[in-house]
Amino acid sequence: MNYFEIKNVTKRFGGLAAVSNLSFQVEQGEIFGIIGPNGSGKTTVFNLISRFFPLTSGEIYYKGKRIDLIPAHKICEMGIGRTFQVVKPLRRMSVIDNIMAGAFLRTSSIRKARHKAEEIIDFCGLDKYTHREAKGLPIPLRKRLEIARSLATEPSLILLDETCAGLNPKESEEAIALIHRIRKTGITIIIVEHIMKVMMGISDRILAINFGSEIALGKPKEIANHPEVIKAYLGDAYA
Amino acid sequence: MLKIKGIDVCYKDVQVLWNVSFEVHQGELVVLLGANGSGKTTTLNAISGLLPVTKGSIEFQGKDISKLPGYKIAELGIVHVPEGRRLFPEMSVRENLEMGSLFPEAKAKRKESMHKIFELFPVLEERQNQEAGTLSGGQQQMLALGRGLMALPKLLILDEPSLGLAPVLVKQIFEKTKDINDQGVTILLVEQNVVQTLNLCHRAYVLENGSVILQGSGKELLSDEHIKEAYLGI
Amino acid sequence: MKNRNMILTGILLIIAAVLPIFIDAPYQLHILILIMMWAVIGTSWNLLGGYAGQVSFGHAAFFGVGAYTAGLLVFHLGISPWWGMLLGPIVAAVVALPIGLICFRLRGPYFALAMLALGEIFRLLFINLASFTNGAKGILIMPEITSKMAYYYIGLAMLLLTVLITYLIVHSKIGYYMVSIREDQDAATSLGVPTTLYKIYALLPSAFFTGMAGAFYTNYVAFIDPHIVFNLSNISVMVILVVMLGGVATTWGPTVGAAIYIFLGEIFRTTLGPANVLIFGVLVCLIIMFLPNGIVGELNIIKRIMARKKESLPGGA
Amino acid sequence: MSVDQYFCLVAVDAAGGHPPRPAILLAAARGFLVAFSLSVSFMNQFWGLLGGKRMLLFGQTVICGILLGGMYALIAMGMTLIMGVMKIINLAHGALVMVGMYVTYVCFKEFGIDPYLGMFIAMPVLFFIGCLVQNYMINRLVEVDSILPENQVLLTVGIMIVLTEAMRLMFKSDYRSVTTTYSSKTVLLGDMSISVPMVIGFIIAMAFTFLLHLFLTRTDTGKAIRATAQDRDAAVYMGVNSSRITMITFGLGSALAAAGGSLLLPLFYLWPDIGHLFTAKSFIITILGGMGSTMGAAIGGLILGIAESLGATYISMGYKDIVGLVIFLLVLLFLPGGFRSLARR
Amino acid sequence: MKKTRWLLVVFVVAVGLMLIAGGCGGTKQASKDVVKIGVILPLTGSEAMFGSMEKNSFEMAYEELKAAGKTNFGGKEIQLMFEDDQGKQDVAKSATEKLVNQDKVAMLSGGYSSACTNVVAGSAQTLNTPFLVVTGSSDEITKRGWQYVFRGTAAPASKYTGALWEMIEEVVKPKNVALIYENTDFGSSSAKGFRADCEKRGIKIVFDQSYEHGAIDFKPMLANMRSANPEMIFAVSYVMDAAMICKQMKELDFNTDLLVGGGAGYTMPEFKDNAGEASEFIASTTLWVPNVAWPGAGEYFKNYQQKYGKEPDYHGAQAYATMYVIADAFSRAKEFNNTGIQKALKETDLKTIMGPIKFEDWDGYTNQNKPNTYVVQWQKGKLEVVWPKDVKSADYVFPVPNWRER
Repeated sequence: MNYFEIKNVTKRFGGLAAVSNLSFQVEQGEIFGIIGPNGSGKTTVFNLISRFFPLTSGEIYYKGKRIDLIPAHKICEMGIGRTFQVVKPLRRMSVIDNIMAGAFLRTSSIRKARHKAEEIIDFCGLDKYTHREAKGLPIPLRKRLEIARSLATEPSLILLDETCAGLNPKESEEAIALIHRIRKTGITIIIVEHIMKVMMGISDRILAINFGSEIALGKPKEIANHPEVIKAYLGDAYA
Repeated sequence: MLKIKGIDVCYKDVQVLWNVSFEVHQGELVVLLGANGSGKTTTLNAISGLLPVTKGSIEFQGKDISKLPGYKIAELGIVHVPEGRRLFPEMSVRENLEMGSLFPEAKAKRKESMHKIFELFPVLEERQNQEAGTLSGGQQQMLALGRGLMALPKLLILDEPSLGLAPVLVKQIFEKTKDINDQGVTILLVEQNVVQTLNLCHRAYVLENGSVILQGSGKELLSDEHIKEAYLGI
Repeated sequence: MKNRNMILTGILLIIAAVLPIFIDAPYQLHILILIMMWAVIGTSWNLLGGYAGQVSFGHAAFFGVGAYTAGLLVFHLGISPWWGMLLGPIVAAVVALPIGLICFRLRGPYFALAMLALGEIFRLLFINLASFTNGAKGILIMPEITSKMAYYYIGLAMLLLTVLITYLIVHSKIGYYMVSIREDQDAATSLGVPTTLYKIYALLPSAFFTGMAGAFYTNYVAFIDPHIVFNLSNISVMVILVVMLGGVATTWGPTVGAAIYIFLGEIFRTTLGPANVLIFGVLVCLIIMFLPNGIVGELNIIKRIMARKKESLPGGA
Repeated sequence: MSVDQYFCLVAVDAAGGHPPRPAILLAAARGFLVAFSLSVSFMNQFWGLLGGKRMLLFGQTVICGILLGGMYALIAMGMTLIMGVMKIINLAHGALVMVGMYVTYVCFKEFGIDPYLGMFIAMPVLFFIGCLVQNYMINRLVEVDSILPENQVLLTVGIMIVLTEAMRLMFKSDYRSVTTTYSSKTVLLGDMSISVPMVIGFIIAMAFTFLLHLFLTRTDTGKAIRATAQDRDAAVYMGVNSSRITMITFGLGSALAAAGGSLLLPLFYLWPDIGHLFTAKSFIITILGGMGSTMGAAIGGLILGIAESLGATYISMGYKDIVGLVIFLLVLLFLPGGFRSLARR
Repeated sequence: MKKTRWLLVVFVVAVGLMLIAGGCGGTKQASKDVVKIGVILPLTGSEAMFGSMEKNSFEMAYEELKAAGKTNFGGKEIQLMFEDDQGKQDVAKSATEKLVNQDKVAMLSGGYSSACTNVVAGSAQTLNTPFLVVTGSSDEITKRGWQYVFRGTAAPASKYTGALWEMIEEVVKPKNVALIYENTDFGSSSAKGFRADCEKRGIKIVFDQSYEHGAIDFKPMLANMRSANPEMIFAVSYVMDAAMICKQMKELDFNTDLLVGGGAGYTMPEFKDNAGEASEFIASTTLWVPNVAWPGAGEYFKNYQQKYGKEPDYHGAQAYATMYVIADAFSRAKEFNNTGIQKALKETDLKTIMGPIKFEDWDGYTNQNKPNTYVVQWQKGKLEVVWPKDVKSADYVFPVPNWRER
């Protein structure tokens, strides 16, 4: 039994196939990267897993259970957390309230939720901003807040969407360090990233997609040297 | 022609650009490179007046345009073909093109320009009465380009014209872009299709985290290790 | 800080509790009673609209159902309308459930419009089902209690109960979930919030207390008819106005809003003659344009303006 | 002339009146005609001799519905424009209709100008008022950061109160009406009566629909309005001054509202609170037809008119408004793009 | 927190203002030689048209009385205090509370819509303040045994038809009738009364529907009614609905022997203006017409028209007569307190422009004047009394000619 598996998944918007016949498996505890140029369908894959859109066809399995027919909020309850590429902070709530909103998935007690949120704030290094309203935070902190909020739902699999986009190298490094820390807690990670450098450093395996279908799957090194990938990224001349 | 001097730009309540400066000269094809979220689109939106500039100035043909509203800037001849094409989906191809030529000068030459554009993109002529939303991706991109050209731009700003297009189409679009530039239209291009665009362009700038970190001619940058590293992490 | 907060609330409560003993002025008490009734409607609307972000233009439906439950108990069964205070809210909540299940499929303005239509449908139904509701003739009851003070304390108790329950809901898991739905429904879903369920959690108490206010209205005003208790502009829209004037998503905002609405309305009515509603309308426009989150919601802005004024005084004060 | 023949005329006239997307419209008209004549023959056979009377009732009902629907459509046209471009719920729309009617009324009473001409005075006046409201009130709110975006709606409520009460101060609450020589002229077709001002109103309403359609499809400003409705930012990229466009749109919407009011004036009456009635109808029509579509408004208006008429005849006059509201709810829930989205498929 | 402190300030200021407002009311009351009478009318809102007509009439009557020295009793001047109820019940209640508790009025009058009158009457009874109803005509108001509530100039809605039934029995003699009414308190009360009367006499109601006030198109309902073939139509409508119904009946060429309006809309000048020719031969029950036999009626009509440039209808006459009833009661009252005035009102026996007013208990009503009702008919643009015979100003036209023959 695979820990997480996508089987022949297709998603069409109108006539356009955003994802076509995509399949892959993720092992427990690994960091699985998905790369591809803009508009290649990475975010759509996440939206399909977390059931923001229904599939056109195909199946998704998590811990052996089929999950592509389960409503979105149940997916999270089963232990799949996610972040958004365009961050969606709860703008008029403070950082800790944002995280507590996540923590309430596993508890109904304010005290426990707050305790949990404080732990996660420490874990993610947001302690200076605990009571700041989310709407005033700069991008890097928003991204981190979003991870923190998702962690608060105690996922066993987390989907990270472009966590390092728009961050400077130092901030990127911090984000990567955070991802490593998350992994150490035993959470499986699927990460979508546009910046190859980031992916190379952290992923165990990488899936490269373009036009919604797989062009390569393998170890980071293999992917970086895969002619199709280079072509997709840098253009024909490099291939 | 276009001089950007140390601009800071905020998007909603977040600062995205820090002290960005660059120039585009008459007749050039200049490329702005950068990873997702590095601030390329924000830069373009600041130029075309959709986002306010909090510091610095933007000069176009010697005139400061950083305080002008969006429609005035378009009137001056800066035409922005936005990311994701942003056509008017429920209007016909012809109407979309007409929307490109709202200013008196452009309007006077509307028929002529449309004729030219149909020559450049014959497929648009075939489908001139079709609703834009029903076109394929490549056709839509051509229409977006055409719509931009209808305004008789002095400076054409293209934001990721290759987005979501199959390689054959990407190539076609770049060829057309080159053609347009050869006809004397200055072009500022944002792309992530690094190699093709660098081969195409005269000069290029690389943005990272809201600041310009590299600049040079296309050839220079092509051989720059940083580019490859930034994009492939090799 | 928190202690002082409690103390101040306590002082307010004590003032409110002993007020009728010291001022024996039935008219003033009447105004306060109306304020409390509107504060209850406002507070319950605020739970759904302000906290959960589901702006309802149809709260008159719940108000009317509550009012009519009390009225019909007398009309058909001859039971004291005070039982309506108990049953009315329950019926309103029961009615709200299917409404929620249907309308929460819609978002934003579409939800608002659907609720608006439902409110109107209720009004028309209550007029046309004359054999059951006595139609447009309305229901006139004989008030059992005539003392203002009794109504005052019942109203106060109702208001405190509403504010307390709302406060408890808002400061619990449900409240957090409601606000996250308001701020970003997609983000909330990604955190495992069953959004429709929690919208209904907001709707039910909201309808419940609105219904209670309706039943109170029946008892207090002693006459109801469908045109009045299901009125779109005088109930459904006014309650939004009350909340927005006072402060969206604040504990006491609706109460302040109700005080402004009733109190200023009454002052205008008795002093301004035929222009009174016009002036009120102008005031509404001004408040919405310059204090978009209401008076309690924009205290900071008001303070800043005041502070600036002080600074600009030559030589200081 | 038989019922069928007459209906043909009406349908063809309607089709001739506004030929946008001619194929769809012709198809719709043809469909309607087929359905109508089928039902006619069906009913004739079914009820036999008695059927004549029922048919008469049915015909009268449908005609009333169509004529009234046409005028509803014109009023709703303004709202659908405003909603389409600015995405706001304008609860002051009926009040604007009411103000327009007062302008026409004053023209008639003070200067003896026929309401159909007075309309052309009311329209620019309302255009101006609409521009002012948009520019100095509603536009301001766009920049404001409020918890609930619905505060725009509340602002329109405030505007509605102000307009209504201002008119009340000026004209009192008295019911006023304009009686012209043609006010109660009718044409009788067999036993069916067709009110002349209603037909004139219907024709003018359809003419306005057609003109508006021409304006939106043939002129640059019109295209800019449609473009702004479809993608506001992209329109700015094209050099559209979006705040000017929204202002024009609001003005135009108000002017159309005034036109609708003027058309109703010879057959209806006027007092300051009349606005509520029109606001409610316009909403229903806008949602029925799909936001921002002139064609949609025309179709929606006809559907609402016919539905109300049929409801009044076959259920009860008291329930006729419920019929409209229930259709509205159903469309809202199950056909989010309105009936227009059916035509587009 | 800070917010709460602000709240405290707001609250204290509000209460303070209210107390000040209360205090002001108190000082006004200080002058001892004035007796106040509170009048609650809709002066804004959709009923304001009638509210202001009644207010004008009140003031007119007051001035006449004053000129005749009939407003000062035993050194005390009576004074009117008008309050706006905006046509809303809760506001009507506020106005009542204010007048009674704040301004300490000796008695109340007014009440236009049935709904608001219901509320004012209930409050007046609980506040032990005499309330003389002007217009509100819901049956319930005087059926509750409320000793402080008097209704003189207005009839219970179901009794508007007294004269009409006489006429129906003697002249019309229909076998089947149609009934339409607006879905308001007044409309449905009238309809209920009419239905009961029909049943008593074995008249079949072949069409019975209510409608929402403010419709543009009545034709579907009318066409439907036509297929029921009624001999007579009884219609209870607001002003403009009445005009719309008649106009559209004419347009439909829908002929019956007689259309009788149930008061309200069909007698008003606006009805004639809007319905135009379609108003001809339309009959209506009413409580008053200018050319009724009661002395003063014609003068009132003329004076009002002169003073306010507008024709009054029976609403104005009700208010005018009510003012006379009030002055009369004060002239007889021993004490100007609630019981004194109540007693004086109860003993009223006055001839007004609305006819004789006496407050009697009958048929389950309390303090209800037995109404004088009339049947009127528009003839050549004038409203003529056609029934009862002894006060008629013109002969009735029945059956009325078909539309095309008029």
